[in-house]
Amino acid sequence: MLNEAWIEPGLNHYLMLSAIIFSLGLLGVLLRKNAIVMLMSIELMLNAVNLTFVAFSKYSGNINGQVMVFFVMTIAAAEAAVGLAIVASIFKRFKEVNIRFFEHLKG
Amino acid sequence: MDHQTLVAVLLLAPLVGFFINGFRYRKHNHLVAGAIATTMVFISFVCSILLFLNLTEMKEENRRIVVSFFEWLKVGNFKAEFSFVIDQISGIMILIITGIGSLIHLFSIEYMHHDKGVAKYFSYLNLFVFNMLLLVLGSNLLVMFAGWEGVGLCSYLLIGFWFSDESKAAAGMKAFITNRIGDAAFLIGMFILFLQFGTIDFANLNGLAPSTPTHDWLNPLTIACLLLFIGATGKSAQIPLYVWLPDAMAGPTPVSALIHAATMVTAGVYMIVRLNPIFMAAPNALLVVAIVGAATAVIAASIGIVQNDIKKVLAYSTVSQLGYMFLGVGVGAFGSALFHLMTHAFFKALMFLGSGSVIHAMHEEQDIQKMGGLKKYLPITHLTFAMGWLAILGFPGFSGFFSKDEILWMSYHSPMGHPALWVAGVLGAVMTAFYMTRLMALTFWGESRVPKNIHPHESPALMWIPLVVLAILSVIGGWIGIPHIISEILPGHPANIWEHWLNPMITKIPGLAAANPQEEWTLMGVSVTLVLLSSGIAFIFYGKASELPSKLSENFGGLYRLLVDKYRVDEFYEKALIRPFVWLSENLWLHVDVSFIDRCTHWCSNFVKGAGAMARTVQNGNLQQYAMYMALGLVVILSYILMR
Amino acid sequence: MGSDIVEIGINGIKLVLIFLMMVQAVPILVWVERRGSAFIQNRLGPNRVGPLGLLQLLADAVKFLTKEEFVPAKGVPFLYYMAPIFALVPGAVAFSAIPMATPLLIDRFELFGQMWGPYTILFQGYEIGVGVVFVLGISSLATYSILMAGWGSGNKYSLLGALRASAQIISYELALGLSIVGVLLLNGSFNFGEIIAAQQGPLAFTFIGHTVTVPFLPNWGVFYQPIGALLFLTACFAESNRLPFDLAEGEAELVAGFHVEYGGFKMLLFFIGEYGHMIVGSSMFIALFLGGYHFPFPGITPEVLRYYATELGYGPQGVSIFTALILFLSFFVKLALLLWFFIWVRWTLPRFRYDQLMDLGWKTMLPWALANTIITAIVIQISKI
Amino acid sequence: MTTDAFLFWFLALVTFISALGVVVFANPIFSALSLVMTMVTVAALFATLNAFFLAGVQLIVYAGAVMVLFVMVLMLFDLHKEKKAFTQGAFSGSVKLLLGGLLAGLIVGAVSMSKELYKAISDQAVTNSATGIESTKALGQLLFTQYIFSFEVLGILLLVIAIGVVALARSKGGTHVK
Repeated sequence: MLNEAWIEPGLNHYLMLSAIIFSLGLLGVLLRKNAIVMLMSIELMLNAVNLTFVAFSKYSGNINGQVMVFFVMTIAAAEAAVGLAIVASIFKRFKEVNIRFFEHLKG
Repeated sequence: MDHQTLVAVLLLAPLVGFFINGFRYRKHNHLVAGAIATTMVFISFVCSILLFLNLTEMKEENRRIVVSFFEWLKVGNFKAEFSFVIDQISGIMILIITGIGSLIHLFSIEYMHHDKGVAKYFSYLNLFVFNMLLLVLGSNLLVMFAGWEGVGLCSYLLIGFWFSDESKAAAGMKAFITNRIGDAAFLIGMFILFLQFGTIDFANLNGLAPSTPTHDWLNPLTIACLLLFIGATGKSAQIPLYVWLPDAMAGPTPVSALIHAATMVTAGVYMIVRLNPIFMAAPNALLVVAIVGAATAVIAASIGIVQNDIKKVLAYSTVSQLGYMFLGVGVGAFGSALFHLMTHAFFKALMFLGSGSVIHAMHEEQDIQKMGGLKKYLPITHLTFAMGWLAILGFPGFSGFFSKDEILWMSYHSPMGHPALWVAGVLGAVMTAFYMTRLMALTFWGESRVPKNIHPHESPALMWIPLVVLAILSVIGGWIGIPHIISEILPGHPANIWEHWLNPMITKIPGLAAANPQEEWTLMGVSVTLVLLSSGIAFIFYGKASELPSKLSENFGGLYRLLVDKYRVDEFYEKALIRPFVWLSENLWLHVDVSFIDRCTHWCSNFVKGAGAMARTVQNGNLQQYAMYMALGLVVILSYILMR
Repeated sequence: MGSDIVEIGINGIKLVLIFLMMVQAVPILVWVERRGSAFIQNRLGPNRVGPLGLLQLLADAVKFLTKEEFVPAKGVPFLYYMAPIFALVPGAVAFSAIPMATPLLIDRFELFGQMWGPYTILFQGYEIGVGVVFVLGISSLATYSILMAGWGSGNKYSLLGALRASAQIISYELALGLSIVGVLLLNGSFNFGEIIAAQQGPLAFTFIGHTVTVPFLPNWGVFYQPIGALLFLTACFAESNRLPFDLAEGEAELVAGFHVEYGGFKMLLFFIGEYGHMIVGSSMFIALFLGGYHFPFPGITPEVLRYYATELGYGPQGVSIFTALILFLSFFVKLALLLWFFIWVRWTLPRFRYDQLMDLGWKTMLPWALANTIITAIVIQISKI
Repeated sequence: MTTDAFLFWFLALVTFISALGVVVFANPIFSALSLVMTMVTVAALFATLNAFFLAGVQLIVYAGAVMVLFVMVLMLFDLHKEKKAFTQGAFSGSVKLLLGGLLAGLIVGAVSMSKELYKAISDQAVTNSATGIESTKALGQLLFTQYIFSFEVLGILLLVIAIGVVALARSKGGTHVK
C-alpha cells in the first residue's frame, strides 16, 4: 500500500487532511452541547477550508487563494468576537452555555 | 399673496393649531392653548377677509376663486379634484365660520379656564374649524363629504368632551350614530347624482341641472335630492333626526354656540343652497323640505315652551330656527334661507355664549327655575342677551326680523309656497316669542330664586367682549338685506345688498308674481302683532310671577306632559327602531356569527394550527438539528454529484 | 533544513547554544537586577556570597531546586505543570530567528574519512523570510502560559491576574505590531537580515530627488521612526509584564497574580520566560531600530572589518569568523544596555492603574501608531516623486 | 522519506490528534487548548506550503488573538468539567456521527480516486520562492488592487462588529473608575 508516491506529500494529501479536519469540526458542531465549543468547532472547519485554499494556491501557482484565506481569517475573527459576545450575554442571563438554552431566543 | 397660498393658509392654520395643541395637550395651560388656537382661527379669519375682498373686486359674471391642489381620486371616469371654490355663498360662509369661530375661541379661553383638558379642547375646536372650512370650501361633493364627516367627528368628540360622565359620552355617541344615518343617505344621494350627471363637481352639477323641473316622485333626481335632504336632516337636526341636538347640549357651552348653533348644523342648509339648481329641478323634493322644515319649526318650538334647562330651550330654539331655514329653502327662497342662516348664527351664538356666561356665573347651574333676577348681577350679559332675544323675536329693525319675515313672506308668496306653510311659520314664530320671553323672564327678570350658596358675578372681559361684538352684529346684521318695501319708506332707500350679492348664484323661482305691497304689509303686520302679543303674555305669565302657568299645566295635563316628554320621540325610536335592531343583531350574533361563521373559521385555524404543529417538529429551535439537516443535504448532494 | 547530516548537526547545536545563551543570561540578569535596584534605591543588595555577591546566583539556584514540590488542591495538574514550560518556549523560539552577526563561512574539511562542506552558517537559529511576522506570531503564544498558569492554579487571584495579563498582552500586541509597520514600509521587507543590512553606514536617504547624508550618524531605524521606536519599546514593556505594566502580578491587589501558587523550579522557569521576553523584545528593537549588529560608528562597516581581517592575514574562513565575532560583540553590548534600561525603568517608575493601562494602550498608543503608519506611508510616497 | 514528507506526516498527525481533541475533550478549556495546538500546526502546514506570511498571520490572529479570547471567556465562565459534554439522543447522535463520517469518506474517496491534481505546476511561480518574501509582496499587491473593494468592506465590517460587540457585552456602569 505505502508506495513512494503515497508517502511524498502532494495536493491530494492536503485536501484529504483538510476534509478530515472539516468533518471533525462538523461533528463538533453537531454533537457538542457547549456553545463555545461549537464556535470553536466552526473555527476548526474554517481552518480546514483555509488549508484547502493554501494548498490549491500552492499547487496551481495562483496567489488568489491566499487572499481568500486572508479574508476568511478576518471574518472568522469577527465571527468569533460576535459569537462570544452573544454567548457571554446568554451566560449572564442563564448562567449556562448549553446550546439548548439559546432556544429561549426564539420568538 | 396669491389665492392658492391664501386658501392654503386659511385651511391649514386651524390644522396646525390642532397639531400643536393636540401633540402637547398635557403641557399647555389654558392661556397658551387658547392663544395658539385663537390666533390660528384669527389667521384664518384674516385670510377669509382678504379672499372676500378679492371676491368683491371681481366682475360679477365670474365672481369665483377656484383653487385646485391635487387630483384626489381618479377611478374610471370618476374624478375628484382636491380643490376649493370661493364664490358668493362660500365666501359668506367662511366669514361666518372664522369670524364667529374666533369670537367663540376667545370666549372659551376664560370659560374653559378650570378644565384639565383645555388644550385638547382647543385642538378639537381647531380641527372642527378646519373641517368646517373643508365642508364649505369644497368644490365637489366628495371634499364636502370629507368635511361633513370631519365636523361630525369633532361634534362627537366635543359633545362627549367630558366623557367621564357616562350620560355625556352617550350623548356624543347618539349624535354620532344619528348623523351616520343621515350620512349614509347623503352618500347614496351623491352616488345617484354621479350616476345621473357623471360628475360631482358643484359647478358642473349646477350647470347640468335640467331647466324643466320634473314632477315625477320616482325620478332619480327627486330621489337623490330627497336622500341628500335626509343627510341634511341628520346634520341640521330636522325631523326625524333632530333628537341628537338637545342631547348635544352635554358638551361645553361654547361648543354648542359654535357647532350646534352657528356653523355645523347649518351645513344642511348650506348644502341645499349650494345645489339649488338641482333642487329646483325637483320641486317635489323641495315640497318635502318645506313641509319638514315648517313641521320642525312648530314642533321644536312647542317643546321649547316647557323646557327648564337654559341650554335645552336654546337647543330646541335652534332646531326650530333651522326649520325656518328649511322652510325658506323649500319654498325656493334660497337667499332668504342663507340670510336667516347668517343672522341666526349671530344671535344664536350670542345667546349660547350668553347662556354660557350665565352658567359660568351660576357655577354650572342650568335650571332656569333656579335663576331669576340675574339682571342686576350680570348687566352686560343681560343687555347682550336681550339684543339676541329681540333679534330672534323678529322685533322690527333687528336682524331676525328681516330674515324671518322674508322667509314667511316667501312661504306665502312663492308659487311653491302655501298659506298653510305661512300659518305654520307664524305659529312657530309666536311660540318662539313665547318661550324666548319666558326664558328672559325666568332668567334675568323678576324675583331671584338663586340658591343661597351661589353668588352670581359678571363674567370677565374675555367673555363679555365676544358677547358685545355678537350683540352688535345681531342688531345690525340684518340691515344688509332690507326688503324692498321697507327700504322704500326708509330715508335714503338702502339697497338690498344681500339679494344683489347672491343673485347670480340663486335660481329664479319660475312663475314668481310681482309682490303686492299691501298684502306684504298686512302679513308682516299680522305676524309682528302676534309675536308681540305672545311675548307680552309670556312676560305676564312668568315675569310677574303669576299663578297662571301652573294652573294651565294642571288643566292641560296631558298636553303638558307630552310637551315635557318631547312628544316621546326618543321613546318611540327606542321601541320602534333600536330594540328590533338590537334583537336582530343579537340573533345574528348568536345564530349566524357564533354558531356558523366562527365554527368555519375555527375549523380553518385549527387545520392550520395542526399543520403547523406537524411542521414545527422540524423547526424546533434545536440548532444542532438544523446543522444536521445541512450536513445531510451536503452529503446527499455530494454523493449525487460523485455517483453521476 | 540542512541538506546533510553535518549541517543538521550544526543547526541543532546552534539551537541548543542559543537556548542556553538565553537561559544563562537569566541568573546574571537576576543578579544585575538585584544589585541594580539596590544601587538605585540607595541600598547594598546581595553582597555576602562571593565577590560582589556574584555567588548569590548559585545559592539562589540551589534554593530554587530544593524547594518543596506541590500541586494546588483545586488546580488542574496538567496545566499547572505545562504553564512554566510554555513560558519558556516562545521566547526561545522567537529569539532564535533574530540574526546576531554576519554568517560564518566554513571551508571544506575532512571528517570521518569524508569531505564535508563548504558551509555557510548563519549567526541565528534559523532564517525565515518573514522573520518579523514569525517573531510576532510566536511571541503572541506566550499568553497561553499565563492563562494556563492562572487557570491551572485553581485560585481566584491567579485567574484574575492571568486574565489581566492576557488582556493586556493582546491589547498591546496591536500597538506593537502597528509601531513596526513604519520600519517595514521603509525597508519593504519582513526579513531581519535585509532590514539590518539596510541600516549600515552613515545616515543617508533621498527625498524628492535630493540625497541627504549625515556622516556622523548611523543609518538606524530609530532616526527614521522615532515615534515607532518609542511605541515599540513601551509595548515591549507591556508585553513582558514588567513594571510599570505589571498589573497582572500587582502584589497589593492580586498577591502575585498568576504565579501565586508557583514556587521553586517552576517559578524559576517563569522568571526565565519573563527575561526571555525582555531579551526577545530588546533584540527585536535592536534589529529594527538600532542597526542590529552594526556598530554605532558609521565608519566601521562589516566590509571595513573584513578588510582589516584580511590585512591581518586571515583566510576567508578566519575573516568571516573574526568579523562575526566582533559584530556579535556589538550586538551583545547593545543588548546588555537595553536590558539594563529595562531594569532601570522597572525600579524607577510607579505602577499604572489598570484602566489607565488600557487607556494608554487603546486610546493613546494605538492612534499614535496608526498615525505614524499613515504618515510614514505618505512621506514615502512623496519622497519617491 | 524526505524531510518534507516527514514534516508533512508529522504535522498531519498532530493536527488530526489535536482536532480530535477539540471535539472529544469534555473540559472545554482543554478543547480550546487543543484547538490552539491545531492552529499552530495548521500554521506550520501553511509554512510547508510556502505561505509564510499567512502562517505568521495565522499565529498572530488565530492563536494569538481569537483563541486567547475563547480561553479567556471559558476561564471567566468557570466551567469545570461538564458531566455531559455531548447532546442527548442516541439515535440522532449516531446519525450525526454517520453523517460526519460519510462526508469525510466521500471527500477523501473522491480526492484519492482523482488523478493527481496540478501535479505539473508544483515547481513554479511566485508561491515557490524560498523565503516567501515575493509571495508576501504579491499578496499585498493583489489585496490592494484587485481585492481593494473587498478589503475596504471588510474594514467596515470589522468596525461594525467592534461597535456591536461592545454594545452587546457592555456591562452597566462601565469598567472605568469615575
